[in-house]
Amino acid sequence: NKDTSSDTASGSNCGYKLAFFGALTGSAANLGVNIEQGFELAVNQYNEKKGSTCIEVAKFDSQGAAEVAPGVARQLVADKKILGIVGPPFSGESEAADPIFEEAGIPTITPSATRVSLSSKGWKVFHRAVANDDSQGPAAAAYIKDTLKAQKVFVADDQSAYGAGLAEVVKSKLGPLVVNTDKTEGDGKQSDFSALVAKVKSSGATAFFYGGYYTNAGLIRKQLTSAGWTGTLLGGDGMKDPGLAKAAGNAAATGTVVTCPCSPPEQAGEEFNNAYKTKWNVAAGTYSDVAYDAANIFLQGIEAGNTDPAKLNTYLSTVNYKGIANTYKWTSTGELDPTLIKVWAFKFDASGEEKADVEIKVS
Amino acid sequence: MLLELKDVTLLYGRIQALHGISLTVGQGEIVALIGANGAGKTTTMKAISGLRPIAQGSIVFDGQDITKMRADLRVVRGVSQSPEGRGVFPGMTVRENLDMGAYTRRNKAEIAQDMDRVFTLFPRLKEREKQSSGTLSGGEQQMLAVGRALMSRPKLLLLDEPSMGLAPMLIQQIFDIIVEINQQGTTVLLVEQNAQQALSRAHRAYVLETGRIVKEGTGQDLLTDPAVKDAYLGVA
Amino acid sequence: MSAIAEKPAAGSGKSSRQLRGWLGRQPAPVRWLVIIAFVAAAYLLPYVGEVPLIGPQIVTTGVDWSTVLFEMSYYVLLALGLNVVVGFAGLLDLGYVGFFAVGAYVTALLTSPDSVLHTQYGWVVAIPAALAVTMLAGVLLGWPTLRLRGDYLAIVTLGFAEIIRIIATSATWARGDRGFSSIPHPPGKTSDGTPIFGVTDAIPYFWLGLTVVIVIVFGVRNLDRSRVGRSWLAIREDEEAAEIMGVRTIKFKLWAFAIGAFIGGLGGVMFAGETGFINSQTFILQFSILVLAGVVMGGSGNIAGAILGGALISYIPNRLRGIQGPFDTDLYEYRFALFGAMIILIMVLRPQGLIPSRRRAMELKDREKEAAPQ
Amino acid sequence: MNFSGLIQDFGPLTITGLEQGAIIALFALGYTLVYGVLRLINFAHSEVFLLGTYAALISWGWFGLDQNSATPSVGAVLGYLVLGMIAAIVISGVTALAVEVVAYRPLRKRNAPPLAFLITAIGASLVISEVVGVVTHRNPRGVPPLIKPSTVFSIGNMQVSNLQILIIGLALVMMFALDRFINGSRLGRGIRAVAQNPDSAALMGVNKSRVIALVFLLGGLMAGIAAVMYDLKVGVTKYDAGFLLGIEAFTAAVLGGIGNLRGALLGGLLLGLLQNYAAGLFGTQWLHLASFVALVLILLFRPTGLLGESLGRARA
Amino acid sequence: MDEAASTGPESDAAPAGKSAPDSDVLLEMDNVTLRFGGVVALNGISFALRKGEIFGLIGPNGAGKTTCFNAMTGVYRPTSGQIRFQGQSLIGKKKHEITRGGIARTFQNVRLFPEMTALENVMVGADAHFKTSVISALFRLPRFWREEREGRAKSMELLRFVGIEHRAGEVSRNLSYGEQRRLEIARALATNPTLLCLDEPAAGFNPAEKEDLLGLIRKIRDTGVTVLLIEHDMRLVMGVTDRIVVLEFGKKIAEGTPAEVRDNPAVIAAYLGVPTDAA
Ligand SMILES: Nc1ncnc2c1ncn2[C@@H]1O[C@H](COP(=O)(O)OP(=O)(O)OP(=O)(O)O)[C@@H](O)[C@H]1O
Ligand SMILES: Nc1ncnc2c1ncn2[C@@H]1O[C@H](COP(=O)(O)OP(=O)(O)OP(=O)(O)O)[C@@H](O)[C@H]1O
Ligand SMILES: CC(C)C[C@H](N)C(=O)O
Ligand SMILES: [Mg+2]
Ligand SMILES: [Mg+2]
Repeated sequence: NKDTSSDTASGSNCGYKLAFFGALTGSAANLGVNIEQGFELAVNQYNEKKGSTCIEVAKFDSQGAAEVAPGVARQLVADKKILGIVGPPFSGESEAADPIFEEAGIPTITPSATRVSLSSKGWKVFHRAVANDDSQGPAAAAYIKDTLKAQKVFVADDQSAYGAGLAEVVKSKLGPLVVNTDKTEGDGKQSDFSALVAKVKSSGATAFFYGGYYTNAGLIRKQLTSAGWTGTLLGGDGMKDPGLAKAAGNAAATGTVVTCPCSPPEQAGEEFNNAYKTKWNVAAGTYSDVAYDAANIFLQGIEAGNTDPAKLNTYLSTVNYKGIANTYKWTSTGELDPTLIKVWAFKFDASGEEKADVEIKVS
Repeated sequence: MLLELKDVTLLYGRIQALHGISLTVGQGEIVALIGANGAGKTTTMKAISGLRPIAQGSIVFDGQDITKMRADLRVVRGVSQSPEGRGVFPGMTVRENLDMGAYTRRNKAEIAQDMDRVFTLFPRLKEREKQSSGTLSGGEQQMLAVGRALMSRPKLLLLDEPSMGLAPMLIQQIFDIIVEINQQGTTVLLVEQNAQQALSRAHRAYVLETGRIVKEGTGQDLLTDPAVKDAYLGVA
Repeated sequence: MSAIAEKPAAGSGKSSRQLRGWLGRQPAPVRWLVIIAFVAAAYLLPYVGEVPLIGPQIVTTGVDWSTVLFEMSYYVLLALGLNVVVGFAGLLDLGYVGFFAVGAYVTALLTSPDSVLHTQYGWVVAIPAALAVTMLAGVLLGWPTLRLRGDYLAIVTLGFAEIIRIIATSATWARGDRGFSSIPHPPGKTSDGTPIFGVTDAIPYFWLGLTVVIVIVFGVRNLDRSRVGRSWLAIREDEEAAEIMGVRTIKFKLWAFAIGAFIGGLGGVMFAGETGFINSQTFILQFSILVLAGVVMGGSGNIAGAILGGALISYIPNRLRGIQGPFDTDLYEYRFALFGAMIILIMVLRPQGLIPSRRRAMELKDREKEAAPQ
Repeated sequence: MNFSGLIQDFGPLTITGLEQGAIIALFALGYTLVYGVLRLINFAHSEVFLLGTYAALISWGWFGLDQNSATPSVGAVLGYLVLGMIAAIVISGVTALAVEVVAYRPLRKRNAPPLAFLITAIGASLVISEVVGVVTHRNPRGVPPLIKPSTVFSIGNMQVSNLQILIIGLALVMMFALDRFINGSRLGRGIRAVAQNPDSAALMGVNKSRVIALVFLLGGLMAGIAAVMYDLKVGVTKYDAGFLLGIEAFTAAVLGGIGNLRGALLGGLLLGLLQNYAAGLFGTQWLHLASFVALVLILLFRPTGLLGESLGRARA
Repeated sequence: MDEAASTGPESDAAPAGKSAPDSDVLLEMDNVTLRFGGVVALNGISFALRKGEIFGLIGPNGAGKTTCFNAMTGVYRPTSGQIRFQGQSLIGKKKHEITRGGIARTFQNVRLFPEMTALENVMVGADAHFKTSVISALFRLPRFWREEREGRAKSMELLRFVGIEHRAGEVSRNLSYGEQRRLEIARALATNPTLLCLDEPAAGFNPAEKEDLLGLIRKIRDTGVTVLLIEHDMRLVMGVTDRIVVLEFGKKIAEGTPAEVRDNPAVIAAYLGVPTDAA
């Protein structure tokens, strides 16, 4: 409740908070947790440098659910010390929560919500630190055509805003290569995919693109394998999580390809990866590096004296920041500058981890 | 004494239905229990068969205290009841219902023999052997309930208004049957509205009023007791 | 739990019964005064945090208190509606969330720019249409199921709700997970020109919700204490006997469905107007079951019970949010586990619910003593 | 609608439908048994099943098997299967009994109204699945690839695998055995008697508590077997696996006529087939819609399910 | 008692019941047959009730008496034949329509609304001819108040009439069996019936109570209600009815005044047995 302009703790521009808003629990929580940990690591490092808890971390668990998000978002905006938000990670919850952040004027940087339409709502606080699905879809299609050289492709999705959108783009790019399509229920609503499996098998496809998240994808991969289907499963960033191999079993998961508008973790550098590992006891995950960058952008802005949300938001529009994952520069709608977009393909190996495969050039 | 109730009280929620009932039934007797609607006759039966727990008092059967015993165990000891409202198993056939009566017995030959006996007593049931009992008429169900109680070869047979809903001809029959069973060695405790018939067949009888025993005596005594006559036998 | 202590539906069952007894004995003016005082207190709930000592205990920590209050208001509404169907008419409905969804979806279809209809009406304009459609949905559900008895009805209602959910997820016009955004809020501006119903402040929504709840309570109570309520009760006890006594069972069952649907739909309309965004994820089956649990826990067949039950099922999980649990977790993670345990406990201790209807309380006391030794 | 797709995939969809239906049917028995006797929708039955799926996994885990293991030799597989079955049956049975003792018995003692049972059932279900959810962080757990799938025979493009034969066969055997038990044995008759008139049953010397416990136990055993089959078929289990399949199993039970054992089998198989055909015809996302639409339609014309209700009439 | 009304011109049982084209026929069973699978519960039954009489329906167990009631009140639909009430066919009508049309009944196994008070039970019956529905109840329109008041007054009066007004506030499941049977009668009367059907109302009553019941049935008839009575107690049947039909195995075997029926050898053989001591 205290006023924003009070310089309390040690040093100047201290005594503020940065928030993470996103899923810490729920069915795709891994993705949210990766992001939160990258974010928190950045703030911690900043505080260590300052020698005090200068900027506090505030975490808000939306469960990745659109109906939960508004209440949590209001709780967030009630805290006047919060200057910026990393999140929301998912597209659906963004729809529900971003209007509240917009009205409160708190800048957001989402490290992962890739739905195209998010940038067209006229939200001034919206910033996306990765490419949207318009780049990821064509990249996946290009991979199927050029690298995999598949002739028969089966496409399905989980009907989520993210998965369906992605699958749509892939389908249209692949055109006649698509032999059949299907849709499944979302994560946590279906576990027996035998009908889908039967269709994939009898379609004769050698590649199967699934627009959806890692939990379903792991189950599907496993059931495909045990029904004797030996083609390649592909998907987008929602499937880029070791959780896929955990569900499927490493053997079945091996060879599964996922695209991501992000860079291989190695590119983020030893320093980050080691620091992350030390702090959280796990390897950095999908978008951990982007979240780390997002936090650092905010921190740099605060350091520069932008100590209220409005100023910080203006600051973001001028930023040209080179981070560990990418360089960041935003257009007026909050999209990443088109020249900075990159998409990589990753492949699950026999140890159940996704390893960078190739960078996909989308023309 | 085969059965002895001492100071039995029983509550239905806030309603006290029995206020300290004491009664005895000797080996080989027919004892009748009569009383107006709501006097507590059925309740007394339920207390004896164990369908309702009693609040106070004790029940001793065949030398054993059964006050706290579960209903199904009392059956094993030899107490069998034909309940008011018949309580047939509606989804089972007539034969299956009779089989249930012999649930605690193992000797197949004896069971078959008893089944035949029931069918001789109630030829109607034989006709309906395979009909599911829920679709029997009221009177047919009554026959089934009595027949089923006989199937357990009880030491003590509790009959709650066995004549209810029966046609006049059958009423005669059922009382004859009761006497016959009794002569074959089964002790009977009989609740009846048809006091005339009941008292004339019973060795002894109790009169119940609002949960209390107000009179007892031999069947004949009560039959001629003017007060009883007045209250329960109607105009002579 | 103590948050509810301020509401009319107050406190533990025992004291509530004493309270009711005491209230019953007061002259009408006193009774009204007490009721008005309670209502006034309810309107002040958003500020309960200011009350020293107990206030901060009540207010939720991890989520905005006013939003929680608003959520409670529509849960209460749902509980009231379901209570008509289940508590009054004895029709076990496991898919009540379906009506909530229909109300919200019709609102969205009529108002959201994402809708295929492109009508983009205002929120208020959408209300009558939404309610008409939900009532129709209630009758449509009721009609074919009239012949079904108890538990068959339960599974069919569950099926209907699933059908609605699947359509919402998979039919293109329903937009599935993409949902409908920019659903307009209720209209109205303050003197300085800012909208009353904004996005950051949920208090006006709560007041609106509370007002609707009060109106519905009066309506439902009027129905309960009338020929309609008697007919429902008779149907619940012995449907065939009721019909033979001249009760038009079909008509009254349909009314029960329609009224239940109406109230559920109203909840949906309010929900859509507040969040401004709905998608297919909201209307899951567990939601129906939760509301049913609320009704029964509160005391099925009793309005005060439904209010308490509805409030509890939304308050408790929210209250757990932001509380430190074991192993560095948020207690919110355990909310359903705790909740389940609580349900068992409440039902075992008070099988007739927290505030049983007087009738049920009596019944239970009688039945309890009758139970034979097991 | 995609008729040609359905026709093309008819064979494969039929066999997966039967396979799925067999599991649903076994699962449904628990609902039917308990409902038949207590008129209670035992919501917690889904968690009885859930714990069964985990029990088998954990027992295999003792031998170092996890989702990344290689398929063991044939002899070992048999051993593991039996072990998994025993583990699942024991845990499911014990869970079913525990639910009855903790959640229902106290209510029965107090003669509580039927809705109260339904709600505690829901409570019990929530507690179990959520505790599993918290413990497993809601992550799925993979099943070791015990059975290497191979096609035993095929009819047209319908390839029938060894696993499918195992699942369907086992389900039929279990159903048959249970049916014999309920309709042919003295204890079975006791169960039916309690179902129809508990007071009268007591007057016949039937121990009601024991019968009720038995019924829960039997349902638990069947769920345990269903759980192992589910593990093998789906390859993974998760804290909400019971809930998802439970709704279907319950639907199947009602479809066939709840309380009717053969109805459960019929309902389960029918549901499995319908769902798979619907997936072929309309798409997998409409799969569940098919089961509920079928349910509504069937109940409209047969208000007590296909074979009519009640354990009592299971014979007729 | 007005015996006069009962002695009609015909009392012969032999020809089919078409013999009553009188204008005062209230209910007519015309060649009604009802089968349950193989069981023929009613086999071409014909008889007619006249306004204002007390009509007995007797016969051995399983003869089809209750089934007759069920056919009249719409619980079962006859396999063939006609049932006319005040000239109108009842076949296919809804149960509540039949009740509103003027036929009320009690049940052989008491079927009250167990958790409702005695008064409420009767009010449900009284509601049958009221019109208050959701709208008027919701807004408490004048009709609501008027009907509520009327219904309550009338129901109390009926409770008094059957002699259990002191139990008005008691939940009906707590009433004793006899009280419950009375309450059933009051509830049926509340529907304003022209015809009241009683299914073994005296079952489980002792002779003294039966005597009371006899008076009650007469009192009901005296208010202008026609009564159809199923009963196995011959003293009651013979004492109160004007005419009697006897069924056996779903067929009518006799019809006539009590005296005629009592002496009919077929009835004695099938039903009465040796003349009862009660007679
Ligand atoms: N389930 C019950 N709940 C509450 N009260 C009951 C219940 N059953 C019986 N009573 C009451 O207990 C008293 C005794 O009832 P009971 O059934 O034993 O009488 P009865 O002598 O068998 O009468 P009847 O001749 O009518 O069968 C009555 O006042 C009755 O109202
Ligand atoms: N739903 C049914 N299905 C098959 N048979 C039935 C059904 N209902 C009745 N019955 C048979 O029809 C016959 C007539 O039954 P009903 O109940 O009318 O007899 P009742 O004359 O009232 O006898 P009671 O004096 O014993 O009450 C009986 O034999 C009975 O078994
Ligand atoms: C974390 C990501 C997989 C989220 C996804 N790109 C979305 O927009 O929902
Ligand atoms: Mg009695
Ligand atoms: Mg009868």
